Amino acid sequence: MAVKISTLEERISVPAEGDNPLNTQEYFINMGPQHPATHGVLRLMLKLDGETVREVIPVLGYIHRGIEKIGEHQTYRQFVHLTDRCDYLSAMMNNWAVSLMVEKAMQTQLNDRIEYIRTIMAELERIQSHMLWWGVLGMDLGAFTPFLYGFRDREMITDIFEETIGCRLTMNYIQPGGLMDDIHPNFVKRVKDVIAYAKPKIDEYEELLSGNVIIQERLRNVGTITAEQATSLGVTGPVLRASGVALDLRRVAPYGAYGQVDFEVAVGSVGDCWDRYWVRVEEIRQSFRIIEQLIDNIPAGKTMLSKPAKKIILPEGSHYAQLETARGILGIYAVSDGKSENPVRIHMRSPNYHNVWSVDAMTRNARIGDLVANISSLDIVVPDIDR
Amino acid sequence: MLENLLTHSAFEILTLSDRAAQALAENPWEAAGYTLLALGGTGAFLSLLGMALIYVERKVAAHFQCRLGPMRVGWHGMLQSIADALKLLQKEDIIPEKADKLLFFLAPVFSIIATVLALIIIPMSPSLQVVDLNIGVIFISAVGGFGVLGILLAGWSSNNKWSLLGAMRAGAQFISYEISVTLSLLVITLLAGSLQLSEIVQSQQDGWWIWRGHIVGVVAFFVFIISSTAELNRPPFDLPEAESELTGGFHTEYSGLRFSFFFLAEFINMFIASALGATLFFGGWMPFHIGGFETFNSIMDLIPPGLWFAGKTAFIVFLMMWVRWTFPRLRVDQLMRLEWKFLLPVGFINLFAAATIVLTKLYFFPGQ
Amino acid sequence: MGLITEKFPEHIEKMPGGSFMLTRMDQVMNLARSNSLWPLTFGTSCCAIEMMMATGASRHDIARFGAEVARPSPRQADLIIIAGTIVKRMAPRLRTLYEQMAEPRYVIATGACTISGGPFIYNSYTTIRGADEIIPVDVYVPGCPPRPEGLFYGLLTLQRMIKEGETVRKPGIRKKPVFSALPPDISMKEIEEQMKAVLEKDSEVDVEKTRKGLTWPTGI
Amino acid sequence: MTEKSPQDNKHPEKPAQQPSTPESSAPKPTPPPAPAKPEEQVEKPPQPPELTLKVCAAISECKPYSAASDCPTVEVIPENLVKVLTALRDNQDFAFSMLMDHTAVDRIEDGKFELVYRLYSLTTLSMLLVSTKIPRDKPIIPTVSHLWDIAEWQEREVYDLFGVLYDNHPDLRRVFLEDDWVGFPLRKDYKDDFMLTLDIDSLRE
Repeated sequence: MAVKISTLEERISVPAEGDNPLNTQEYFINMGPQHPATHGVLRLMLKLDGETVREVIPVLGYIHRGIEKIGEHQTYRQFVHLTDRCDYLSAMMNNWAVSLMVEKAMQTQLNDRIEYIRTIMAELERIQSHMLWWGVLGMDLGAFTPFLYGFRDREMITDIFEETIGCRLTMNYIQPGGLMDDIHPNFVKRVKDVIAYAKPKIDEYEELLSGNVIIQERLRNVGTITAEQATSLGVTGPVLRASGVALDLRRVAPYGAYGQVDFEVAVGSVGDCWDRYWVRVEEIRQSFRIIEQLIDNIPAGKTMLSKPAKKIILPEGSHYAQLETARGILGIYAVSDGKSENPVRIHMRSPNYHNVWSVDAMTRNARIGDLVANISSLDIVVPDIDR
Repeated sequence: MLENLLTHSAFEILTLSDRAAQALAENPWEAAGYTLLALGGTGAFLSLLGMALIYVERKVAAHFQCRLGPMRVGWHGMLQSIADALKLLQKEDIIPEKADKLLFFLAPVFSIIATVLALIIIPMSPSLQVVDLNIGVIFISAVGGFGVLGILLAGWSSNNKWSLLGAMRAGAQFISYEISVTLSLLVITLLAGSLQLSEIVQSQQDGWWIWRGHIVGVVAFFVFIISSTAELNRPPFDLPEAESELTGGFHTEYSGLRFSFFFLAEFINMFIASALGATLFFGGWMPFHIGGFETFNSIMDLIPPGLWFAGKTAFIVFLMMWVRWTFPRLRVDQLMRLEWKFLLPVGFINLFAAATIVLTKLYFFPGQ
Repeated sequence: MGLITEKFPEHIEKMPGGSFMLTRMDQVMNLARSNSLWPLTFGTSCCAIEMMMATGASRHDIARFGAEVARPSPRQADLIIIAGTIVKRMAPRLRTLYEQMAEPRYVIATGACTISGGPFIYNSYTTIRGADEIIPVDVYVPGCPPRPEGLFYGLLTLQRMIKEGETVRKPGIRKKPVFSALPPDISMKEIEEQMKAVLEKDSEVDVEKTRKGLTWPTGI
Repeated sequence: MTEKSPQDNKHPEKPAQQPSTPESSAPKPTPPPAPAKPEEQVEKPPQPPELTLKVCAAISECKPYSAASDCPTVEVIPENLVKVLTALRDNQDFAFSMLMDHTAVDRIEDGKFELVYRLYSLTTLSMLLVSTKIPRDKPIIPTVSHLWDIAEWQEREVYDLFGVLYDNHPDLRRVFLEDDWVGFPLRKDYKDDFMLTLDIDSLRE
């Protein structure tokens, strides 16, 4: 068995194929790591033929911080705060994934108050993440104004987080065994205010962006991936649902309080950028619906099951828990030796890492403008890809 | 008909070049003074107007986006553009090592020269025009084509693939949309019967072409405004410098003063396109007249022509800014499709309709 | 003390009546520079969101300070806001970006990761412990991530530093050491003392006065 | 949030005082001891979960996983890996159409890498873990990138961080680190001059 290991230089030095009747020459161009459209430090090598993209080669690692290695030297409680910094737009859902893994391994039953607050917080986080995505999509397509509108409304949700948690972005709020602290007395009122304010705004924004002819032209039938392709590519979240696969862990394997609420899973049909757009906008509405059902009935109870224990030692063996973040399925896989507080191996099944590779399948033989729309509709967060 | 219009005119056209020519016989120094005034005035106007437009753009954008915009330098940030200009003057001037140095140096100069050449024939008021060419409309088209040369050279000489892509986009876009602009200019030329800008203004004494030419005028105006936005590389047609696609497009490698030339040329070109639109469709400096209502017309004449011109131009400039901060960008093929499959046929049909109108004299307010 | 004094140091001696005019000119230039800081669109991780919040969001609106013209090309940018962790693979790119920027150029480092490596110092095989190992940093804004207000404070500090003519790397001096441009009768030590006095003066805060205006929410 | 809160707050104080001894392991179950979830109950007795037995009955190359796992797990030898995974994907009873995750665990005490394939079925909504062990000194395994597209990149990640070599992989190169990086950082014996190590355990005491 001979294994061939290639390098990037070899990869991009493929000679151009000369079967084109116009005798054009293909060339490689480097997009990123500092590029406005790549949402951070993603680097793409594009094989172009004029304006047409023949191949996209993502080059990762520009923010690879070795979180899995650090995690092997940290306790589970400490590892929670590193997950904040992976997918910082679904920070609390990342915390929840670690907590869920630990609680599942310890066979802990949580009370309803914890579950309700976790669910509400996660949905608020999902809304703010999608709002930011909505604005950034506008900016990537060349309309700067939606970007600011999206940010303006996201700010209100950030205020709620700040009041309760004291932090705006990296929360570290959901912890193994409960919550960091109880909610602020104003929390319920503020959430209701936001819902009353933002629900009509969503319709208004849809008029600004969704009703626009240029947006429709730019998104419809662009970057189509079929359900089979999507499944094989392992994409999850809104990207998979836009292709017509109704895999939403909140519905198929309810965790938190999702089993007790009534909501619909938005599913697309074609799998193009427009479907991904539509699925996310619909998810904002459904998240509001979930919060509306829960916010009035938060039961009483403790927010931390016991005093923060000094040690969490998971039973020997492998443990896995997964949940649905704003971008897809996040799984935390931990192997414990049953003796130490630190895991032998901790691994994050990152939704963005799995989603980002579909950009090549989407963008083959499309234009550079389509590539930007595709990256934007994938809604990737680069630190979560690289970890 | 045209002679009639001119003899009835209340406005005497006196351009700076005319004055210089008149003065040449009596006093050559006066002629030289007028020439210098024209040169210096154009230069000063260019830079001041550019800075003012940049400030206005930033403020308009800010207010569209529910924020304040520049606030710190001067009252409500009035001096912000001056600070930017001073800073850009002082920035280090980088010429990439592998760039074609001569062309890299020439590209912004071409860009700004084209702008200046177009600026001098805009009639801002009866007495505020540098030169009044009898082929004004053709001259503007020709000089406008010169400007894209600067962009193409910039993209080529930077030795940067993104720049080259931007430049090629600019070239393709300009050539395509130039046809539509010219077609809509031809409509007004047909209606007015002249290529000279001052005569086109005079011909609107009984009413602006946008409604004297009724449907034809309105269609021509919309074709003009869409395709001239495209020619200016402004959103939604800003593909040559599409920030999220090509980083900076053709000016990626430019810094400091050279970059500010492109920046300035872009904004002055916006002014020129708006001024041209105002001149051709809204009567330029001509006050709001309705043929036959002499009392009303004389009341309108009380407002100085310069203000009329400024107001109309500002309206079109605002229209362009409004579009810029509302619409997303088109894709390359969609851009071409819009031109070749929609605007071009519409432009041709409109031209035929205009010819019919001129032959049958079906204007509104036909005048004398 | 900027470009002019550096390029034409002999003019200062030759001018009759002191170096009044040139100094004024320099101050005007510094004023212009400080009020027109165009940032590079550069952000690696979480701090970038808060940076976007500061530069973009209508509530904070960095445009008030004339710094909203985010340039995607480093050639046209004056300011690089390093927002997020810098890892080994990114470090050469960051250095390249910095070197591509045209000369008066400034750096603000936001967030714990950029200042020191943050939570990724230990047991990480890639994280650079502080962006100042790669490029000179003018202003550090701590936080994880800092609030937009924190970034504004950093920006205003940078503006003040430029107005005073004292940044980490003096503007406009690329080939010569810093003090070669100094007039003969001023020593580096005097400047240091003056700067110290300025900084001490500015850092005076009336604690009592501040406390009076502060009402802490009692509900918590 | 209304009537319940006073009595509910008092009630759980008792268990809250108990822990903090080093033996007691973190979050305690809630005072009214609710029955554990059914899927967690099954892993306690040595009897493997139902799905594992079903898979083992259908595909003869699999055997139940020896170590503890919270999810149905089968173990295969590296030579049979591709065959088993193909069967699992194409068998209509299982239809594991998604390769959810693929990673490695460095079992340095056994001198082996454990490779873990997490399969997910969209029809039965069940999850299966396929585990295989390869020697640390000769880490070669056939690729499965022809079965699932995503496997190509998951395998690249494992190669990058663990140095597992995939046979017949279309494009095996590093994904996070530079091409000239020496060593594979997630191996337990990875040493680096740059890396600062901190013994947290010694600090805690």
